[in-house]
Order: sequence, then C-alpha cells, then structure tokens
Amino acid sequence: MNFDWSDDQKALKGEARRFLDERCPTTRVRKVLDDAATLYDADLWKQVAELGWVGAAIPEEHGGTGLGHIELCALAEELGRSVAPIPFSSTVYLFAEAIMLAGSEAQKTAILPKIAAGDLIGAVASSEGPGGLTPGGLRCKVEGGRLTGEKLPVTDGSIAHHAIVLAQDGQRPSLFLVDLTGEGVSRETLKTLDPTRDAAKLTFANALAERLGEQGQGLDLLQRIFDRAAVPMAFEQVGGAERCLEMAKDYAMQRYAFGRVIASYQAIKHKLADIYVKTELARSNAYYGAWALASGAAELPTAAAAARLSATEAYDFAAKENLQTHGGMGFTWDADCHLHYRRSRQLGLMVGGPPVWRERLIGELEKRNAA
Amino acid sequence: MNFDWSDDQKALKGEARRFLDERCPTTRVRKVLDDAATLYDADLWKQVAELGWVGAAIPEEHGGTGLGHIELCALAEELGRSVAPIPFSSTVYLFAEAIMLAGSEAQKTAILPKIAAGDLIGAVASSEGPGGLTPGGLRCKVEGGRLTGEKLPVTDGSIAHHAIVLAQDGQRPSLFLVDLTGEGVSRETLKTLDPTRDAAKLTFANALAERLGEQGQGLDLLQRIFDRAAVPMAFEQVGGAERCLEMAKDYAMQRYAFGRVIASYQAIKHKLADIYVKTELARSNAYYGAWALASGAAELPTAAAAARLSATEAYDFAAKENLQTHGGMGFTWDADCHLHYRRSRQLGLMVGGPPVWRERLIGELEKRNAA
Amino acid sequence: MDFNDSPEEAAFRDHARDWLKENAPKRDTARARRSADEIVEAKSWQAKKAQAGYACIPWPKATGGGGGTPMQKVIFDQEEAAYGLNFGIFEIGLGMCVPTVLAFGDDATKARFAGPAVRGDEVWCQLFSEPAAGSDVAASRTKAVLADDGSGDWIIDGQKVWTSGAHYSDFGILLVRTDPDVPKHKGLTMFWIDMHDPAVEVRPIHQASGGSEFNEVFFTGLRVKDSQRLGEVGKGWNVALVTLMNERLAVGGATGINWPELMAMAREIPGANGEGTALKDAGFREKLADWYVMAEGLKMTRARSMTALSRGQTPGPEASVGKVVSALQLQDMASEAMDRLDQFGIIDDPALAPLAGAFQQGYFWAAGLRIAGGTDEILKNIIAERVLGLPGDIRVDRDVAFKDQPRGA
Amino acid sequence: MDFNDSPEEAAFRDHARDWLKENAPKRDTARARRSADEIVEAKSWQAKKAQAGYACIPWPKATGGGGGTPMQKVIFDQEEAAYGLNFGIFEIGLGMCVPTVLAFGDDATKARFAGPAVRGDEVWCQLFSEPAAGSDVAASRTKAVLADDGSGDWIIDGQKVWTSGAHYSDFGILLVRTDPDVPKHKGLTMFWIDMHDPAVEVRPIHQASGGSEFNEVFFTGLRVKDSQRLGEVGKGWNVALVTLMNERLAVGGATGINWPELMAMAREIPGANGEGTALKDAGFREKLADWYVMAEGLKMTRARSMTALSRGQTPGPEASVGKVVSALQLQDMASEAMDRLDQFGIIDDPALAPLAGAFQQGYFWAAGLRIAGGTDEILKNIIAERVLGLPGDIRVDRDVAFKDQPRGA
Repeated sequence: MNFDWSDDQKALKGEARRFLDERCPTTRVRKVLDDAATLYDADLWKQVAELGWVGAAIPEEHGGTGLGHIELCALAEELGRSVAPIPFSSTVYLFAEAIMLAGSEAQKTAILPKIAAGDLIGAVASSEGPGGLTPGGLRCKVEGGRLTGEKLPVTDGSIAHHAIVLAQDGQRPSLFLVDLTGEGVSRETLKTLDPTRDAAKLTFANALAERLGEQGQGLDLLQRIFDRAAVPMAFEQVGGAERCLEMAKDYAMQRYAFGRVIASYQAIKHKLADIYVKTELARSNAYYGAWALASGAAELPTAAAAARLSATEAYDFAAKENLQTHGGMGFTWDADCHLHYRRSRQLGLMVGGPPVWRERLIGELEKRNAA
Repeated sequence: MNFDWSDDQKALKGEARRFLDERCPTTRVRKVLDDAATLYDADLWKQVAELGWVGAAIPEEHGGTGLGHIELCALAEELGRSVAPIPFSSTVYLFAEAIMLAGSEAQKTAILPKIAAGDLIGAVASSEGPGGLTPGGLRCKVEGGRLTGEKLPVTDGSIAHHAIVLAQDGQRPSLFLVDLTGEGVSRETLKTLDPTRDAAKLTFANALAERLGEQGQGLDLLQRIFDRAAVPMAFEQVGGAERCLEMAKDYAMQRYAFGRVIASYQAIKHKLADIYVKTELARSNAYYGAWALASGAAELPTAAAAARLSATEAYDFAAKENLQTHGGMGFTWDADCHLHYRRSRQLGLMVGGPPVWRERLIGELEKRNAA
Repeated sequence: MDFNDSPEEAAFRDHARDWLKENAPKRDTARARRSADEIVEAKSWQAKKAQAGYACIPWPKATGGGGGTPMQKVIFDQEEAAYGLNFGIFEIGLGMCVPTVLAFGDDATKARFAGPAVRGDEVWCQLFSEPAAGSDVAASRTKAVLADDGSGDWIIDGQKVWTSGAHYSDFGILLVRTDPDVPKHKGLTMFWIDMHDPAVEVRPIHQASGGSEFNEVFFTGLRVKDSQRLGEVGKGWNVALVTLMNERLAVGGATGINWPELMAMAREIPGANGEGTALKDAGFREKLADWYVMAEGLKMTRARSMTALSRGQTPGPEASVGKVVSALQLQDMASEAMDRLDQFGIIDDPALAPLAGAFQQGYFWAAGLRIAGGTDEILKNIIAERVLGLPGDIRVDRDVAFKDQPRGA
Repeated sequence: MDFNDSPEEAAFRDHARDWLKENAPKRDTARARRSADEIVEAKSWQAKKAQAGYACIPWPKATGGGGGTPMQKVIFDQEEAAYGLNFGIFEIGLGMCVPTVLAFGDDATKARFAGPAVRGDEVWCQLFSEPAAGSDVAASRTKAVLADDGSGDWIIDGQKVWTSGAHYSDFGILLVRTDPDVPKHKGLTMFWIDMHDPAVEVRPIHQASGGSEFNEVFFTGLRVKDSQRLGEVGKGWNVALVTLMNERLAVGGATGINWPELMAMAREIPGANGEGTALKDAGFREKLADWYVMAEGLKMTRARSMTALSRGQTPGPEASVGKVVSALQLQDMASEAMDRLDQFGIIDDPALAPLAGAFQQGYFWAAGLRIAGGTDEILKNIIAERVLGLPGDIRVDRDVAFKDQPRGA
C-alpha cells in the first residue's frame, strides 16, 4: 500500500510552497483583482514555466520535464492554496492534456514545447450559454475548415494564443484547434465572480480551424479531457480548502468575543471540524483520482467525478464558513476571505458544475454495474 | 389578520392536552407497543369518540359535532404530542373525509354517524408495493362489483370495519367501499417500524365492492383525500416535534457532563434551536393548510403539500436529534425517545413520502404558473 | 383562522389606499439607490406622510407620529409597497435610534428631535459596532473622557464600523467607554452626536462583494455636551439593549432572489442530463420544493406575528426565526442556481447573466446577511437562551475590569 | 501513488492466502450471530490462528502474538474477510482490554493473561460507561473501598452500562472511584476483574431498536485483590485514556447498507413522478452520487491510514473522520430509502421489506452508532481539539472534589 505522496513528491510540494509563499502572496493576487487591465500575473507565469511546472506532465521528447501527473497534482494543490492568478488550469490541465490525448504527432511537436516553455497559453472552449452542454444546443459549426459561432465563458479566452473549440462538424461535433491570433476571431473579456482569473467571450467568423482528434468524436473527447482536468483541479480545490481552514483557525484563535477567543466556542470548533472532515474526504478522493490519472486506469471517469464532487463540496464549504468565521471582518475587501469565496466558485464551475458531474458519476456506475 | 387559534380553539386544545396527559401517558402507548395482540388502545378510542373528537369535522346532520376542520387540527396536534395509539388518522382524516368528499347521500347517512360514534373504524387502501402509486402498477381490480387483489400496507387494516380501496375499474381506477368483515377478505397484520400503530396486508378474493365517487376518478379522488388528510397529519407531526423538543430540553437541563448541564454546550443549544426553527416553520405551514382546508380554498393542494413536507422534515429531525441529545439513555427501550423515532416515520410515510409530495407541489406550482 | 382584516383594519386600509392613490409620487426605481436625488425624494415623501399621520403611525401624536397601532403600520406598509416607495434611509433612525432618544433623552432633547425625524428632515444612524467588538458589542473601546476644562463636556476618540447611512445621516447615537476600570458592561455610556461635526470622519467600507453600502466612522477629539448623554454614565449597555432589541426585528428576511425567479430560470436552462429543462430535472425540482416550503413557512410565520399585532399583543418568539433561515437559504439557492447554470454560472455581468446576475450578487449578499445584525451563531444562541431558556455560554468576562480583559490584535 | 503491496507485503499476503485456503473453516453465516455455537466456532478459529502466528500479528511472540507488523495484520484481515470469518467477540478484548493489561499489569499478570487471550480461550470486556457517565467517563461513580479486614482487598459496588459481550466474557477491566474527595480525574483506579464472580451480575439492555446487543453490569460487594489493580491508585484515568485511544479506532465505520445495495433497490422501485425507476429519478441519483463520493472518500482515507502503517508510521489524524461521517450518512441513507419506498417503507418484516429490512434496521442502528464510542458532538470536539489544536471547552469540574460536583438525578 503506497497511497500517499512519496518523499520526492513531498519535497517537490515543499519547494513549491516556499516558492509560492514568496512569489505569490495575496498582495500579488490582488493586483490582478484590482486592475481590470491585468488579466493574469505574467511574471509568475514565466517563473513557473521556468521551474518546469507548466511542462510537468509533458514528456521530455516534447519539451516537458516528464515528471508525471502525480507531481502535477502536487503542484496543483500548492497553486490552489495560493489562489495563483495564472492560466495554469486552462493551459496545463485542459489544453495540453487535449493535445496529448487527441493531437497528431505534428500537432504535438508544434505545440507542446511552446506550452512547456510558457510561450503558449491555451484554452478549451465548449460552453455557449447557460446550463450543461447538449449536442442539440451546440451552435458553433465548422464548414470547409472555417469556424463560425460564439463561445462563452472561455477561461483565459482573452489571453490565450490557441483554443480548442467544440463545434458541429457534419453529423456530430468534433474538436478543433484554432489560432486565436488569426483572422476571424474577436474576443471580449467577461465580468465574472472571480476577476483573478480571466474569462472571455470568443466570436468566430470564418476562422481557420484544424480538426483535433477523430471526426465526430468531439463530445467523447471533451469528456475525457474534462475527466483528466478534473483531477488536478480537485487538488487545487483541496489546497484552497486547506488554506481556508488555516485562515479560519488563525483568526478564531486571536479574535476575542465575550472575553475569550472565538475558537473556544463549540459553534466555531465544530464548524472547523466540519471543514476538516470535508477537506480530508476530498483529499482522499483526489488521491484516488491522481492514481487513476497517472496509471491510466479504467476507473478514471468515476474516480475523476468523485474527486471533483468531493473537492467542490469541500472548497465551497470551506470558503463560505471561513468568511463566516471572520464575521464582519471577513466581509471586507481587505480580508482575503473573498479571494477564496470567488475562486471556489470559479474552480467549481470551470469544467462543469456538480449536477452534470453527479449525473456522469451515476451513469458510469450504471454502466459498470451492467457490464 | 387572524392567523392563529381563536380563544375557543385554544381552550379546546387545552382541554385536549389535559385529557391526553391523564389518559394517554406513554405507559399506555407502550401497552400497544409491547403486546403484539393489542393493535390499538380501544378504551382511549371509545373515550375520544365520546368527547366528540372523532366526529369533530362531521356535520351534525350526520351525527358529528360539526366543530370544523380547524378544531380537528387543534385536536390532531395534541394527539400527535401524546403519540396516541388509536386509529384516528385512518378513520377520521382519511376514511371519513373520503366519505364526505365522494360518498353518495346514502353512503354518508349509513356510515358517518357510526364513525362519529366511534363504532366504525375505517381505512384507506392504496399501496400495493414499494414506491409511489402509479396507474400502471395497480393490480387490484373490480369486475362485476367484486374486488380481487392485495393491498399493503394498510394503516389500521387489521382493525378496520370498512376500507376504501383503489382498484382498476375498466379503463381507469375508481375508489370502492368494502366491508372488511364480509366474505372474500383476509387480513394479515404486518411488522412495521411503528408497532404502536396497526398496519395490515389485505387480500381480496371476489369481495363485494361498492363504488365510491365517479367511475374512473379514483386517482384524482385519492389525491384530494390525501391533500385533506395531510393537513391534520401535519398537526400531529408538529405536536410530536414540539414534544421531542421539550423532552430534549428537559433532559439536557438535568444531564451533567464535565461538571455542567449539557444544555450549556453550544452543540446542544444550537441543535435545539434548529429543532425549534424547523418546528415553527412547520407550524406556520400547517396553519396555512388548516386555513385552506377549512375555507375550501383553491390553494389546498400546494398548502397541503407544504404543510406535509415541512412537518415531516420537522418531526423526523426532532425525533432523531431528541434521541441523540439523550445519548446512550435515548437508545434504551425504557426511554420514550424511540416512540417518536418510530411515529415520525409512520406519519411521514402513511399518505406517501416526501419525494411524491415534492413532485406534487412543484407540479401544482407549474400549473398555477402556466394558468 | 383567516387572513382577513378586522372591520377597523379594513377601514384603515381603505383610507390608506385612497390616500396613497392620491398622493404617492411616481418613482423611477431603475435609478441608483440612495443617490442624492433619491434622498431628496425620500425626504419629501416622508414629509408628506408625516403631514397625513402616516409616518411613525404607532407613535404618539405629540411626537409627530400617527397615534395609531402597530397593525396599522403593517397595513400601511403593505399598501405602500405596491408603489415601490419603501425608502430605506429612515429605517434605522426611526426604528432604532430615535426610539432610544425618546426613551432616554430629557424633555428638551425629545422635543428637539422627534418632529424633524418623523418628518424626514433629519436622518439618524447607529454607532455601536467596532472592529474588535462585533457580536460582542459591549467590548466597545471608543472612549469618552471628561474634558479637563471643567466644562462637563466629553472628548471622544475611537472608531466605529459597519455604520449604515453614516454618509447621509445628520445625527447618530454612539456607544462609548467612559470607565475602563470596571467590568465591560458597566463602563459604557450612550450619547447622541452631530454627524456634521468636523471631528467625525466617515469613510465607506470596501466590501468583499466590491460594493460599499456601509461605513467606518472615526472620532478624533470629538467634543460633546453632557446634555447629549442618553441615560446615566456607566449605564450605556442598558440603553444599547433597548436599541438592539429593535434591531433584530428590523433586519428582516433575505432579499434578492425568490423562488418564482428560480423557477423562471429553471424553465430556461437545460437539465443536467442534457434533456429537457432544469425545471424538469427531478434533482432541482426537489430543491425548489424544499425552498418553497421554507419561504412559505417564513411568510406564514410573519402572518402569525402580524396576528399578534392585530390582536394588540407582542409577537411571540417565532419572529426570531427569520434571518437565521433566510440568509443561509439565500446562499444555498444562489450557489445551486450557479451550479445549474454550469460553466455559464461564473458570469456576473448583469447584461449576460440570468436575472441580471441576481444569483451571483445573492451569493455575496447572503454571505453578508449571515453576519449582519447578529451572525447565524449568535442568533442560534439567542433562540436557545431567550426562547428556549437554555443556559448562557460560560462567561469569563463578567467580573474583570475592561482594561484587564484578554483581547486580540 | 498506488495500491500495490511492497515485495515483503506481497510475500506475506501469499502465505496468508495459502494458509487460509488450507485452514479456514466453512461457516454458515446465516446462523444467528453470537449464539453459543458461534462462540465455540470463533474460539476454535482463534486458536488455530494463534498456533500459526496469525492471531494478534503485531504483538511480540513472547505474548503469543505473531511478532509481525500492523500492516501484516491489515493484510491478513483483508484476506480473512473473504471467508466471512471476522468474528467480533475478541475485538474489544484484544483491541482494548488486554493491551491495557499488558501496559499496566505486573509481570505475573501479563504472563497469566496474554496467552489465553491470544488463543481465544478467554474473552475480555471493557467496563467504563455508567448511566451518569457516558461522554464524560471520568464521572464514574462505581466505588471501590479498601476492605476493613486489613487484607488490602478492595470492595466494589456500583453499575456499569453499555458493556458489549459482558455475557460471554471471562474477564473485564473496570474503572472505579477510589477517592471522592479529590477532583474527578484524580480519584479513579483501574482493576481487572473476574466476570464469573457471583458478585457480578450481567443484565441485557433492551435497546430502542428492540434488540439486546449490550449489557448492564452490577457489582454488589465484589471483592478484588490489590494485585488486580492496573496502574497506581488514583491514576485510573491515565490508564483509561490508553484504553480509549484504541476504542476510537476500533469502532470503525458504519455497516448495514452500502451504496450498491441502495442502487439495487433504486432499480426496483418506481420513481417519484410515477415514471421509470427511482434509479432514473434525478433527485435520488444526486443523493446516490453524494453518498458514493462520501463512501469512497472514507475508503480512500482508510487506504491513506494503511499506507502510514505500511511505511511503519502511525496513521495521521485523517483516521478520526470515519464514524462522524458514516453514522449520520447511514441515518440519512436509511431515511431517504424509506422515503423512496413510500408507504411501503414502514414495513420492516425481513420477509417483505427490500434488502430484508436493511433500511429500517439501519435507521435504528445509525441512531445507536451516532452515540456509541463517542457521540457526534464529542467526536467533533476531539477533531477540533486534538487534530486542529483549538482550545478545550471551558471546564468547571477540574478543581472540585468529585463528591461536591453538581450532577443530575
């Protein structure tokens, strides 16, 4: 039984934490939050690329460090903890994974090294409106290699160089790779609940689009990409939840009410115990997801769904109750509580909300049961 | 604004409480619980009939006291509080209401005076198996005035003289009145979670059946009967929940742990506050149900559903957390906690569980919204 | 059991309805809340109501009030609501501050302030909370010392926080510490102050939500007359309790989203399994049902409280359940609605988000509502102690001089 | 990160598997639990394991144990589980009581008891809880006084409660009060006792569920030798803490229903809207998903604890989350399943109810599980204090003589 970080992985996490504590304090996160013109922390992005984090799961032959997905998850936990305002999830968990999963050798060779170097920000564009994706609801389409339609929200859509876009392709949807700097692409930055992360509306008018993966396999591929992304995202959420618990504890230990610290009241003690319990369950589910992702196990769909649901529940709860524990102070802009209150929702919705993941989980379990 | 008991109704409730405190202490409830051969408290049943409770909502011309439904609800709250082991809900809320709602003048004249006098116990038999009622799942049928099939569970089915039975009747189901003492009827008492209330399996083999209400209107009529019954049942549940809160409070005020009463710990204080909040919301919803029932308002379906859902939630929660507050003591047979733990489930399932009532509520709201 | 007016109530309602039809101004509700124009409009409407006896209906006529009943106020409020005229700027002053002045001020003070407040000429705010005294208001540190010139005046220094309306208020009631050497509840005193004094500085608070509906208020050598004192020196806590008793009732229920809006949204977005709409999605239907039941329960609970008023009684303890239920419910509803919107749920641009971003705003508003006017935890303590009669939490601060109490940073 | 055995673990697993294949008896699991036959069968199997070194695997060989590692015990347990041979009657004795005897007994005592316990010849029970000392075990009132004959023997009178297996146990460890004049934690002493002594009376407790899995135990002038004392006089609380530390780990997760069973049931009953099955009912699907996630989370948390064992470390604090999650989850699942069964849900006759009444039984079992071995509330306190390092609740009983402490009826 070896269901925990190895010593090397622990050392990597420790280094990452030290680096982020120094280079990504919340004062830096707030620069992106406060300045509408700053869509991400470009310096930090450059630095983490140099450290090899962006290419952690990209094989060495394609310019990555080839560390692997477990190591990527270890880094993700630390990035989540620090509410890092960089396009990591979009570029690394989604875009790079999509290229590795479905790209041709030529596409891999052309794109992956740039990603690993931090020179290419990528996005995956699937949503076109409120509610879960449905094949019938998809209006973007590609005809004759040209893409037309609108996508929103697209995480990091304002700053990405390339996007992978789900679009109608004859009978059934396919995925397409689109150069967002090319002609026929316009972008509009969106107002969202979490301004520390970019989101955009992308409008395509006969933009050049190159098919990624097999024709007509778009929905299936997208689901597999989401499964893969859900795992490191769950680690980001666990990292965020753990940070909320620490913040709540630290505040409760020094805030006095009625002559004693509020941490001595059962209402607060049990609240923090509840956060702890949810966070540890989420961590355990995330570990299983990491194992399934790294080992290529057939259980990935259920493991990813469980990791995502558990982590979303934990981070949402931790962010809410951390703010609540801080009382009036927590409701000020100056307190960092709202950074997590925002990010927890951003991470919890980015590859789809809990309802669609619950449905996916039970659907997969039904299949397994029937087999 | 007059949304509360009147002085007369308060006086009636007060009398009922004094009577039940004396005549229906839990030692009497336990006689029915402990003795498998005693299916209800026949003496108490006789007494409440003599007091006019059984006929409270039956018009004087049919032998009732004609007090009305609000007064019936006031009595229900007290009966629920005392966990009374008598066939009140089956006979009064369901069976008598069904006769009043759908019976012919002849049926009313024949049956209602006997009910009011306490001489006739009635049951309504709809369920045939696990899960909600479905027209397709209904196997009982009447042909040529003869009923065949099985019903279970039927509350008070072992002790009832008559039952109203939902059965196929040509194209669509109807309700039928059946004399359970007649030929072709056999009964088997069922083991249930709440042995203080009777439940039976009824088997019909060409039993005489007299149609009640219009042909083919069985499901609609049954729903209207359930709507009417749900309101006084909600009052029973509110009464039970309030009693649980009192028990929990009394125990917590005299039980010491770590040198002080457990009522001084926030975990217990907030638990009891939660019970209080749910119970008061349930009471308010029940009042609205009572108004709709008594005034014949078109809002009855939604008011009844809200009253039922709110009261089921409150009583289930109160019964669980009352037992929990009692700790190990609460898990003994001698403590009365389990009487409520059982009854809360009996009342919460008897005219259908929360899922079907939620569905009914939203369905009605959709209709209203569309109109 | 019914919802009908008594004959007297019905007659009052008819009169109120006629008067409103005649006198209610047309209001452009799209205009920004509490802008300068809004305040002018609110004051003018208040003056009109005062003249007709519809302002402060239950207050004695001598104060400028209507000399009516609490139930008449409820009825007028119901009728007024239809015109979108429920201006919030007088709520705290007329609901909490001025009643405190009337209860504890001397005759000259009462005569000076009651009329202008009722007519809306002067707006009041309440200055109790401090950065280190939130749930525990009695831990206030803002201090008042007697001026050393023998004038009997007091000099006030310190800071209050979460003050609604401080920037448009003319006066305020202020809780200060006059004696740090006695236990904390015993060293407090209440004053009324002039908010236009240059020694008073109002700064808006930048909230977590990005908005700024509340203020910090700083006092630097603010000099007040001893005649501005409300109640005795050292008895400020008793005065504050009278004010706070009204606050819990005034904060009221959640606003922002109601279940019909949720139902409307659910009709417009696809279900989680990709078929039909979310309204046909049994998972969401069950949640909608539970929220409806809770919202109806709160509505009917208010009807019970009004019944008590209508019968000339004080509303029972059931009135205390409102905010503790509705604030958390709003947070849950907002979160669940965003979940159902899926990826799109993160967008809070009013031009794009369903219901103009009500869910995203509600998610923040709820976080504040769970804290304002008593946190969830404090309200449950209040229900447990005042309604159910359970013991208070163990107090370690009762007998310790305030200056010797442990405190945070 | 993987679930693989290390080479040593794999070798041990192979040996265990081979040995079990050779030696495991066939068991008729339908037979009543803990009947007389069952106890005979359990003892015989325990003896066989002891002989092969598979009983008490991590204990030193000198005690009769296997001289192995905690991880080897986990592996053996996993393999043994496949044979349905996890007899529960030794759990408390070997998990809690005998380790306490080994930690605090003198050499003669240890030599006397270790071997027979490991071989299953003698069964032990734990006598701590009392009617007025549940969560607060240190409030025990059962008293021991020195015999007045100068023998040094102790005379014990009082009552214990919730004792598992008292009726088939040979020995027990008993916490008693030897000095009521000092604060409560300081006046306790621990003894081992002979359960067959006529001064010990065992009565089954009639539980709320109707069953009787626990006992009350009464002591009337029970005489014990001073050599039966475990630890010093007045240090019984320290001894008890060692025992209790093991209890929290031993109680483990909920049993009775798992989500595949729920899923199977859901496949068989109609949906709430009268169409399809409950499994196709999105409302129930969402709940199933949440329960699955929670159950998987617990399973994977156990894998983390086992990893610590496998690496020769002590499991981390995550091991404490088990029961506080699973007991309440079981109660919710049971209740929700009954709800979905609709009217039929009230039937608990195993011949009629789905899954032989597992939901109805689970509803009661969960109520007990939320209390046994630490209530939900106590466990959250433990997580808050021991794991998160938050302050303990304010204690008013630390410095008061036990006899002067306030207490209930």
